[in-house]
Amino acid sequence: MDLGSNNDANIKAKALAEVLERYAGTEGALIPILQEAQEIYGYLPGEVMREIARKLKIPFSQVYGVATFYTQFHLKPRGRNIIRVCQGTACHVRGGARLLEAISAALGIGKNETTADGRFTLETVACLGSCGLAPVMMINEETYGRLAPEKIPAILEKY
Amino acid sequence: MADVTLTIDGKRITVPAGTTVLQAARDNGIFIPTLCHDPKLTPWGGCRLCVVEIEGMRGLPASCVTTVAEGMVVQTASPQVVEARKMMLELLLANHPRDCLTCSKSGACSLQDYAYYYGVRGDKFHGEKHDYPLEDDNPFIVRDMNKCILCGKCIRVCAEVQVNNVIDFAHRGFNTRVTPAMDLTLRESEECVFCGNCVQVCPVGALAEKASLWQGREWELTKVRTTCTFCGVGCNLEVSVKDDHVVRVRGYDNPLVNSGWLCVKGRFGADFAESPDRITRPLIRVGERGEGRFREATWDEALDYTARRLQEIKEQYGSRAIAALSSARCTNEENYLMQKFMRAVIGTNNVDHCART
Amino acid sequence: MQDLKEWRETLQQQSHRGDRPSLTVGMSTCGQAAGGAKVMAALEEEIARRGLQVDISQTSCIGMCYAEPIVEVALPGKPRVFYGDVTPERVPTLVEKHVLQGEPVREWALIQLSGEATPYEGIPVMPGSTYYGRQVRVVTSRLGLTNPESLEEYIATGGYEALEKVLGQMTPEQVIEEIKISGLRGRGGAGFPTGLKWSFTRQAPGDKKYVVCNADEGDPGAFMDRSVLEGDPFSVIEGMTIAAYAIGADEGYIYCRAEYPLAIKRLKMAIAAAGEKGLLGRDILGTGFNFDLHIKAGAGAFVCGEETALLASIEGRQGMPRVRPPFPAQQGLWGKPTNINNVETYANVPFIIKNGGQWFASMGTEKSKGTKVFCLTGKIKKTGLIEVPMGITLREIIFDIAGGIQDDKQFKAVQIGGPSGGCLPEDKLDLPVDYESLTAAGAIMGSGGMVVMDENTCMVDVARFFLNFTQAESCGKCTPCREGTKRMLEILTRICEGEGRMEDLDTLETLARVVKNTALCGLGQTCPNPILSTLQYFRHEYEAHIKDKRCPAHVCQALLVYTIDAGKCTGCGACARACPAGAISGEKKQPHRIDPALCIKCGSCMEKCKFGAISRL
Amino acid sequence: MAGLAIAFGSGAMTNSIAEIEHNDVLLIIGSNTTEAHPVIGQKMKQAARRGAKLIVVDPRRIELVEHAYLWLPIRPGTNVALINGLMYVIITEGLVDKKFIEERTEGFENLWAVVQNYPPERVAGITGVPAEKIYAAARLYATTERAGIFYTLGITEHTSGTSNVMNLANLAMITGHVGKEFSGVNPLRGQNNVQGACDMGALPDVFPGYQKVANPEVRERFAAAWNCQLDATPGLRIPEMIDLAAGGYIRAMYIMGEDPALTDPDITHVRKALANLDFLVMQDLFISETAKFADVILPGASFLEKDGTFTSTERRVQRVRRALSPRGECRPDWQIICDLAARLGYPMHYDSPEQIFAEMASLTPSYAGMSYARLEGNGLQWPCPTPEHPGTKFLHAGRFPRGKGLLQGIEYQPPAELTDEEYPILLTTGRMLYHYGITTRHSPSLESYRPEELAEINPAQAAELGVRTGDRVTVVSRRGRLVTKVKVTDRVPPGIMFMTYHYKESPVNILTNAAFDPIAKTAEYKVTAVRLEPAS
Repeated sequence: MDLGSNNDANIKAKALAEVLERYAGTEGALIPILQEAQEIYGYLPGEVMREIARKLKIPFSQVYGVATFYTQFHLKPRGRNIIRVCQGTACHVRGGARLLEAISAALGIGKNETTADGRFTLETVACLGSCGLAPVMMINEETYGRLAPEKIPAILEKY
Repeated sequence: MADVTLTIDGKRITVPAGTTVLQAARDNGIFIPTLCHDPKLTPWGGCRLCVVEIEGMRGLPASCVTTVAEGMVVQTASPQVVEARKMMLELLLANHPRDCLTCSKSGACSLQDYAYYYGVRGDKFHGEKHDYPLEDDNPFIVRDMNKCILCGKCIRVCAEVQVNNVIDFAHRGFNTRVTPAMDLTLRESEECVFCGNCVQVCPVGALAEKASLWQGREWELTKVRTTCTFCGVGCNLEVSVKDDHVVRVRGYDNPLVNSGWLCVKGRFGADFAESPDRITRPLIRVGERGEGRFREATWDEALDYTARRLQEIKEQYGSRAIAALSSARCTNEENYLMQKFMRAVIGTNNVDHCART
Repeated sequence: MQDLKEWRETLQQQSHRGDRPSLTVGMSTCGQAAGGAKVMAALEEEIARRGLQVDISQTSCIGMCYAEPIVEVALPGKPRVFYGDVTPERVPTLVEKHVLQGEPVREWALIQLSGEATPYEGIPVMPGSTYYGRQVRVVTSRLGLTNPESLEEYIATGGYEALEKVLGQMTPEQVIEEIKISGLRGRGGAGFPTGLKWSFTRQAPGDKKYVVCNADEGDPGAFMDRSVLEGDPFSVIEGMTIAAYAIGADEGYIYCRAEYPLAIKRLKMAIAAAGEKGLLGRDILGTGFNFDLHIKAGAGAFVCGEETALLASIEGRQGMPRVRPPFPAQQGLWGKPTNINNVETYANVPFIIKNGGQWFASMGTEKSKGTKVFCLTGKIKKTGLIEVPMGITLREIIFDIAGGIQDDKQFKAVQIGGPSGGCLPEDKLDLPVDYESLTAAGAIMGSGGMVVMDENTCMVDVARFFLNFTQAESCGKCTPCREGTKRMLEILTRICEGEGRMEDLDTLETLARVVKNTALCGLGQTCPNPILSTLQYFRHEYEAHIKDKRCPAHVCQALLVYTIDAGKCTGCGACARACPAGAISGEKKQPHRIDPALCIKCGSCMEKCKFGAISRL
Repeated sequence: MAGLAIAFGSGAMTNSIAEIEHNDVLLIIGSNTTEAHPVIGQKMKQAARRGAKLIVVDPRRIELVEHAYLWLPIRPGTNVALINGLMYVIITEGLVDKKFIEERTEGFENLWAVVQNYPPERVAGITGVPAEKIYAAARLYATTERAGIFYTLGITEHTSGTSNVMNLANLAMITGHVGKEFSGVNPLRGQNNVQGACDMGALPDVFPGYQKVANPEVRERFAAAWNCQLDATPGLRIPEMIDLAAGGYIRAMYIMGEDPALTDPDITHVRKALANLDFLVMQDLFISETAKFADVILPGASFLEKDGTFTSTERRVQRVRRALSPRGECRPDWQIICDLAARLGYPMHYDSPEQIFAEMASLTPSYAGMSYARLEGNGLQWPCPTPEHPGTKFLHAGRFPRGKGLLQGIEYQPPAELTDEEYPILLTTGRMLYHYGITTRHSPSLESYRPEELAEINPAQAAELGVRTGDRVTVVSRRGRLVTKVKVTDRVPPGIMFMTYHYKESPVNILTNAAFDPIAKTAEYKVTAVRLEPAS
């Protein structure tokens, strides 16, 4: 391990410790803590979950159960940009599936996969609640509506 | 608590308020199948096999989590109920291996019993099945998660009885599985103490005692109730034997002591008795004292020799030159006899045992 | 409390629009998705370039999602004009003509809100427009018209009058009574009478009680709650505060989907602002009443919309529902009595208190009172968010308000109530929208998602779509839902792929019925509805898939056949180049042909063909 | 046991296992229950899960600590001081049960005379337990109605063992926490039938039922029943036997199912004694370390191969039933004893263990009401004096066997052996979950899972030695040395290490000190000064 990554690990560990400190004594804090831990690490490494379990005095098995129950949590590292294609009803009837295929083809990855260069992770989401603009997708925090497969390459280009 | 009167299958039944419909039915000899229910664990209501029809209630409520109410009218075997139970069994079997022929649970398997009872073959659906690797990396328990029906009893027993919380449901929906954190094995988890209480509550063949595999079928076993030898708690055991060989040990439900639960030693440690290291014939020393070299002897020879030497020493040095250690592992009867032997036969009170507490 | 009254009066005087023109951009999620931020930037640039004295601000979703991005232009003393489909390119013209010359650009204008001013000619006036004419906006009354991040605007438009009234003049019992009189029923789906629910929680023994807002709007095709949270967060907070007072709670949670970052952000701002002004927290309005409100962001599980799963999730566990009873009103969050309502329900509360239960009860039908917010999506002309009185017919909503079917195609079905709901055919269009009628027809009110389908929608595919959703969202706790949704999905998939058998329909029907009857929670009990309703109304489509190996709507790929009409084909080769499977061959300038063995039925060729030579059967 | 006998007049667990899950406070001291008594450990954890508060007194961070409301990490060998500190708080804060003290006890002044010198601030210095934890534990224990004490060898295996137990009895009595359900003073007995062996009179000073051999009436009764002459002089305790064997006074020993050459303290001395005997007869299942010194080894039967009864820690007498036939030519131990007796001219014949039990019950008042027929079902708890008596769930209701409970002030005495520069680390020993005595070493499953010692050492010691989990170290005490693998863990605090006694390959009792409690003659297994060296 080089010094750089060591430093990085220390910074992250410190950030995690701060989160745990902030939630100390708060009931039902597991999910928000996991959310913040994922913010810090980009995903939820096993050791991080073990540490959270120990600090919260919650069984490790339960922390793992919760982390795998909710689709928001990721146990593997993800790409720098997260594409989330809406699979809602409105998007479905307006061609959401073809949109997903087009992105998948453009990036050469399937659902829940990450490009080799770590640039994109492709995910789906049940509904983004922007049905009026179907079909839609989100890249990171930005929502794109009224999409068509042709529009995809230009959008991906921006990231 | 006040009593409640209800009707189940046309039979008027009076039970204490707060009783579940399931309990009320079973207490009155009415059959309702269950997979996830265990009176010693918190109610779960997940398997839905115990559904019944209750007048005025929507759908088919699960009787294990429905409490009785005054005037309630319950049907436990209406066509609708039977259809639902059959379908539930079809669904479970659709995702279950077809290896009853060689499954160690055969003959004691709830799923098998109910499938037989309802005449369900399990051939209605042909779709995806789980394909998990067999977990047998520890000497005590084999886990075949392909047979797991996700009743969650093992999780509850681990959380509520053993209070170790080693396992929980992970993932969700069709992919739900029971696992230690990180999908590790029990051994890898380093948290499991192998009490095996999960094995005992498993209604199907997903969990089994490793040493019992291929050693005997359920109907071949003779069951003996006895008391555990591994500590002072006095847990009650049910020892299952075939051909003078212990196939497995389970907890016997003595509600005043262990309520059927055990620890790793009580459940898995009885194999010491069949160890090849056992001395099976009397031995007489041939080498130097402490060297540990012996020859086999007959009982008569060994007992005669022992009696003669004790007699000689008693005569030569007096009774008090002889001492005995009795045993905190032997029975009361044997301890009684040992002290009687020393006092009445040898003539000394030099008898003690290792009683440290 | 006196302070609040005075403050409101001051604010109301100030809020009479000043002497500067104002530009307001719709910046809710849909507005942003349509490019609202770019329009905002273009406006700012244009105003700066011209050095104008103009206020630029943002608002939430006015409901006309089909026309986003929407920009409102208001000149002092003139009506507020709303422009739809605004692009950065249109911005200079808009500023030039409307802001500088005072002349609205009529061809781009959607609607105007004139208030006391004289309306412009040639622009529909909001209450009288076809889109808004049939609507009655209560919960959505501020949406798109006020700045949702401004407590001042909320108060100036009558906000917190209800809380003032409740804390100043009403006992908790009176509050509950007023809600009972209103006839308000839970807007989350099941339609349980809200006043009754509150009284249960109030009567439940316990010194600690909670109010919880279910903002885990997970139905695909529904965004009512998001719009309300983004557009009027204070109304939900005020409603919850009133509920807390009524049931005797001092703590509350809003459980909001993590997929709604903007809603969460606005809620956080609103909670902070209300807390700062003594409208939340300790000693509210000096009355000694305490109420702390927290936000919990969901983590991605549809089942958490089920109330017991939601509570488990707030407690930090897997969102697995548990059996009721005990109901949350008896044993809810951490075992304490808890009142759970959804966003729209709470948002109605301040209006009911302010205007009286009778006023609310005067709207709607005998059993379904008041208004309901719906999301209109799918193959209709005007997708968006509407609020209508209960009892309006589906036809009025789809054809009068939403303008009918896109491209004037044939209406086939409307799906109401999301994955728990059902698909209703044309002959059910005159059904009044109320809880009982919809349930009787095989759909449910649900939270208010309405997806319209046209002749190009395959109903088997729709059923499969919903099962795919519920199967993925099943928590796994109970057998019928965990295993049953999987098998139902497999059967539907087989049918869509042309491998179905007629006996599959019987199995599907029996399985669907059993799952409905035996599943543990609402998710499982209602997930067969899309199958049962499509089997009921569109059985012929299933049979066409199975018997004729044909998808009447030309949706199910495996059943499609693409052919090239040799007479129309010019041999340009565009189709062959577009084909990802190399299934198209032919000499240049000669008619091409498709090898059915290689064709993957993606339709790319058909899209590329300029001569209409490729057809799909 | 001796401590309770002095304080109450009889020594046994006062309450029942089934009561544990209903306790509201459990003071667990010197008991690693989840490993030594796992099923009772379960019940304690269940109680904690239900909301009961566990006060765990243990130098190690044992599993129960994770479930504890309060953990008092005590320095080994300082229990008396800690208990005095608890009583100081309870007395000075007026949390005593005055009525109970007046009506049921004697000697309170004597107790206070000692306890007044143990304010928590001073006790903290002796025990290493922070004073505020002593206050908190004392208040919690004293003010909770259902508060029970549970202890085991961590209390008794000290030179101060009897004092420790008497002091726990003091603590329970001044708070009125004895003589009723859900409280009491509960020694959890280690071996499956250690309670029974004591009850049966396998002790040098008493006949079955704790009837004194020195009492002529008692002796007469037994002499008449057994038709023999009986020695009036109490016999020797184990350490005395060992010493006298080494000194040549004891010439022969008969050892049934025990392994002093592995499990007794300072085994070098034990082995010398055994080697010095003229004749040693062993009756056992395996060739144990002790059996290697035997002249004759008689193969007994395991618990699976015979009928009989065990008496559990809660005084419950339960049936043992034969499930297997004895292996090879093995014979049930009771038959072997009978055969030997006959050869020594004393006809001893029984058709079955049931007959033996009946004879025993007729001579043992606390068992007098029991019979095999009555033991079917869930067993019976003594005292059970008559055939109609239902057995006794908890002891000392209304009255102690000695009349009034004896309160006696006890001064803290440091352990016999202290750490110094040469031996800076304190070794404490005990059981572990996967093994029991030595039999489990012959269990293929258990042995394959835990085939060797993993001595627990703190990361601080590990760092000094430069070792990691799985490495070997040499442990040296004033009496011996051994090599063992280590596990590096913060379960043990710096300066303390832990080993089990199960492994003959690393026999920990080569290190331990044969200093004994003067009354119970229990050795100080829990405190040995050692040093660690890299394994050569």
